[in-house]
Amino acid sequence: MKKLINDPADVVVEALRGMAAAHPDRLRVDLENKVVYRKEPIRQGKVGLISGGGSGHEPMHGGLVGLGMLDAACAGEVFTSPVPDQMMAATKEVDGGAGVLHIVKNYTGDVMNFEMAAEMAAAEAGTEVQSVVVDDDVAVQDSLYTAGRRGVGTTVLLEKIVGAAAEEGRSLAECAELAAKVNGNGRSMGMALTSCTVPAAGKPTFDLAEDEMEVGIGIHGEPGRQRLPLAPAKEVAAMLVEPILGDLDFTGDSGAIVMMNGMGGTPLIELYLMYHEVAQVLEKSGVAVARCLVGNYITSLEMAGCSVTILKADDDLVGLWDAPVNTPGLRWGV
Amino acid sequence: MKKLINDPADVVVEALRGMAAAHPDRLRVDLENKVVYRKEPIRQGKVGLISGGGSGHEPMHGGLVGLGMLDAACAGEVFTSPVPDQMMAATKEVDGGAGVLHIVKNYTGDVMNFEMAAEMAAAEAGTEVQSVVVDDDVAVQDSLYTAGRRGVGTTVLLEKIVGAAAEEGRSLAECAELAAKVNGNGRSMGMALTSCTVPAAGKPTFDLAEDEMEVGIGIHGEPGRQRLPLAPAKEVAAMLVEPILGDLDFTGDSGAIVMMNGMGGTPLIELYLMYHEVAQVLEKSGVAVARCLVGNYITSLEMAGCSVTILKADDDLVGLWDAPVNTPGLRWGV
Amino acid sequence: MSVANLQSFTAWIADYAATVSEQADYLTDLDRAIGDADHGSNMKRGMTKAAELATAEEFPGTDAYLKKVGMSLVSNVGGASGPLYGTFFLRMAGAFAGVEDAGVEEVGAGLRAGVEGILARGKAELGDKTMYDAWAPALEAYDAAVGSGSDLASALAAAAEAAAAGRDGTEDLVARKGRASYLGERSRGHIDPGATSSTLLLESAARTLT
Amino acid sequence: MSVANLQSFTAWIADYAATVSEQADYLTDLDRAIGDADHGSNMKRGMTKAAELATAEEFPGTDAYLKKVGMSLVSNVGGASGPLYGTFFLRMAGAFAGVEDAGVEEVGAGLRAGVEGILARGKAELGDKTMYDAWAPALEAYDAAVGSGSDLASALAAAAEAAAAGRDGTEDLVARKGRASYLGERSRGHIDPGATSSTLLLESAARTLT
Ligand SMILES: Nc1ncnc2c1ncn2[C@@H]1O[C@H](COP(=O)(O)OP(=O)(O)O)[C@@H](O)[C@H]1O
Ligand SMILES: Nc1ncnc2c1ncn2[C@@H]1O[C@H](COP(=O)(O)OP(=O)(O)O)[C@@H](O)[C@H]1O
Ligand SMILES: [Mg+2]
Ligand SMILES: [Mg+2]
Ligand SMILES: [Mg+2]
Ligand SMILES: [Mg+2]
Repeated sequence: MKKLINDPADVVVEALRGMAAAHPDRLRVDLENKVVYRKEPIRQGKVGLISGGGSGHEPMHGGLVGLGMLDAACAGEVFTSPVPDQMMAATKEVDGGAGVLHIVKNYTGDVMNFEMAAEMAAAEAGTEVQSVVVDDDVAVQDSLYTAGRRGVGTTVLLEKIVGAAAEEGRSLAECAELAAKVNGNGRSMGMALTSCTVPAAGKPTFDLAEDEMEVGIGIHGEPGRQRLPLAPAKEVAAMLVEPILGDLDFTGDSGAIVMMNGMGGTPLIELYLMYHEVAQVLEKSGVAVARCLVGNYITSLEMAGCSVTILKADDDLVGLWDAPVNTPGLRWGV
Repeated sequence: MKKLINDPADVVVEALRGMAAAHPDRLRVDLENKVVYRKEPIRQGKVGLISGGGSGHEPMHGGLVGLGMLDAACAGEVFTSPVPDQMMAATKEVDGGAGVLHIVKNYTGDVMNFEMAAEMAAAEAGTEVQSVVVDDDVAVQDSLYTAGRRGVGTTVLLEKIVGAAAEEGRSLAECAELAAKVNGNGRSMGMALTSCTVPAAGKPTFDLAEDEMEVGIGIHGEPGRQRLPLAPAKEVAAMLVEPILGDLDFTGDSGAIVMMNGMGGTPLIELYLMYHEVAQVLEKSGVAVARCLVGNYITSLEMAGCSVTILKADDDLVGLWDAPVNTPGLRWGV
Repeated sequence: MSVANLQSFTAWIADYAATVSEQADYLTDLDRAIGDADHGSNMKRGMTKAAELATAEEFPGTDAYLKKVGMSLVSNVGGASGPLYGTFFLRMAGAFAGVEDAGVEEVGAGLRAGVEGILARGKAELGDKTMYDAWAPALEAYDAAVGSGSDLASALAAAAEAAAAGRDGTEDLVARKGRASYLGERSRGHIDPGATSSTLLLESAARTLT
Repeated sequence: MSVANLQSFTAWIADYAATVSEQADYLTDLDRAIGDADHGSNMKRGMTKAAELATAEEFPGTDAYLKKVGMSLVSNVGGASGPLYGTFFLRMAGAFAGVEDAGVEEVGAGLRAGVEGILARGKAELGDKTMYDAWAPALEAYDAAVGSGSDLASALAAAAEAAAAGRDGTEDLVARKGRASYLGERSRGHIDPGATSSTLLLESAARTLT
């Protein structure tokens, strides 16, 4: 295992120390509870926005805390949901009287831990909590009888958009409704060229031959739906975009917000090349791109690979997208 | 070779197409000459700032074009200096009557190609060109009899700072002088956990065993000064920072601007962890950090590893650092 | 007639903590195949903390002790197994209110309450390829043993044996809950990690709750 | 007496283009050891373009042709080898102004002018472990051959042989110029890629400029 770390057991806390050291102007890190907060306490009357999940997906979520986005992010162990105590602490801290929205990715562990936290926060502190569960991964067959789809790339776009809505003073109910709408309008699909290695496990989660790729992966180094022969970027783009377009009609007046995301070990030159291919597929399908992001936003440690997220937008969503944001991972307008 | 590409011969142009598609609001890409420009023509009277070099270091340089930073970036083949024709075209295009500064990294190829371009631009178009050659890599012994030190991380900081100076209307002579000062005050050192693979070459530039690392690498996948057993992050940080501190006294009233840079395949969680270690070494040495950057800014394709750049700052440099910048790779204040 | 008291329960937790620590790599390997390669380290981290409780604190009774074990798991594990095992012990604790020496009936009621907690949290059904596929046959075998007059030790042994069979049966199943469900058909051919750690928990109980 | 005319020079460029294309992987491997693994693809890309000139355009004379070859290399190669080989041909072109049939003296003057261009651009000295370490002994051998009355063919053969010896001699050197210099002592034990491609250029000349 080749990593820039000390003891595998200390990775999360030491990285949080690094975040605290790197962004003293914008962030405050509770190392005990492993929660990243905005430096300034929450503005009274503003809905508090919390997310969290296993670590290893940086900049999500800690790097997405700041003006116009999250108020707090709870960091679990690598690829392991944080525990209710962390979410409780964060929920109480960012309750500015207008309630708190939990942004939860649809994994059994995340859902159950956030559920317990919401129950506990309501009982203990009387904080009004609502939740949105993001489940946008078209690689997973959805069904009433299963755990449903995973929450992946749409989470980033949702945190930006709902973050802007909370900033402009929308109520908890409005924020929750908006979050549900973004989730309903967003779809993602990912693939991997290489596996990643969980520090505590010490060896790759799966093995891929030199001429293979995994298509339909999530963000936890889990194997995907299909192992296929390595294909050119053009074909990979089609494999990722077509199932998304098949799942939802993205044509519309306001266009789509598109994220070309790297899994952590993919260089930017490849992401731009892939974005070119993705943009071509979208053009052929009549989907106009209103806004886009190209970079590493929701990652799986050092995995090489990429994912595409497409969000059907309307003027409200595009307007909220363009609103100022100031986080380590995403910044504009300020 | 596992890459998200089509034909290795088309990587650079296809990635440039992706940049054009991703940033139509801010960039304009001349695909023929492989030059990335700001969307708006240069403001008359503003010094034009050009850089360029081999591709594979993204976001540098194309991703650093925009308000408050470069006016144009010439993209060579992967790890191969661009040719004088590209630099000539860019130089003529961004000549707003106040002359053009070439920001050149100290590699024989880059230096010679920029030299030829400057000679040609002066002869053909009468454009006044000055150059700064960045040579900040303390891994390389400097000497009158050698090619000297490589230009690495300080280039990014220099492009930001001199970009701000050009934006505020400083003259070509002032910009060139400032650039020389930044170069004189900046030092870098890098290491690799893995090699990278040049697309056209198809196999890794060097082989590293599971328990080895290369210390003192550059940014072209070239082997470093020393092959050492893999070490914990704390020791790696000391190996990188100490030679830098040994080369220049960074203590001072205004503190230092520090960049904790990933080589392309290193996940952010490790970069933050490393930054924590680097910050500790600096604190022990009495070097105050005025500003810092943590992320992938000057990369070597998919290489895993990192580099540290430290720039001794003064109030002018910190002020220019804080000035607004709006590029795909670096953005604040706008 | 064998009975279990507070001592037995602390011995159970200590034994299980040692077991999952020993088997951590194996559990993680199972999770690597159809999950995210952390079940072993999750269980080891959580149970190590839980086992420390018995030496760090005095407990008035089994219920208070098991409640603390459950809370400790909830607070230290995360992932799916944290809330599931945490809820198991919290609900089990509830069944022991006022019980000092637990016989075969009381332990059976405790286990059943715990498993109901797992179901309430996880909403798994039989055949979903989760830990419930070990627990369901285990409870059935336990009840059958009680019905035919077994004492606590042999009822637990029967439950553990049935759990092991249920665990082995997960190999042929396609997962419908938890992380393995994302793999669809590809989840077949692998034993479920949670069914494995649950079987270990019952085997531990058979060794200690007597 | 053998002489070289425009035809000979286009044949030279065509032959060299074929040679570096064939040897591209070898040249890149040499560059992988002490550089950045691109010398082969650089030379192949540049020479392929340069070789296309002869079929695409008519040239009034050798000087115009070599000038275009040099400009093409400058415009298509980049890196260190682009300006170096580009300048070599540009300067060589200058020495052929008005010359139609180049004999051993004229070719010698052309090569010398080209190498002076390499020195002016790259500022290498003998022993720096660069292409100059092939060119310096080659020019010396060429002059010696001319002095002892050799014709063009044998003078070029002597130069190529000396270049090969110079190239082999770079193996023991520590690089002081170019990318290999960053390796310091670790650059020893490897043959310089540019010295290798320069030797190939002279071997090509010996085959074609006659
Ligand atoms: N809904 C559920 N109901 C019961 N057990 C479940 C459920 N989802 C997952 N599990 C169990 O949890 C185990 C995985 O635990 P663990 O790896 O620690 O958590 P995570 O999946 O969050 O990484 C699975 O093997 C399965 O037995
Ligand atoms: N200053 C110099 N003078 C002469 N030749 C040089 C000089 N620097 C480098 N070279 C030659 O260039 C060769 C490398 O060319 P190439 O790999 O194409 O360019 P780059 O080093 O830019 O990748 C070296 O092997 C060496 O022979
Ligand atoms: Mg997990
Ligand atoms: Mg090169
Ligand atoms: Mg798991
Ligand atoms: Mg080279």
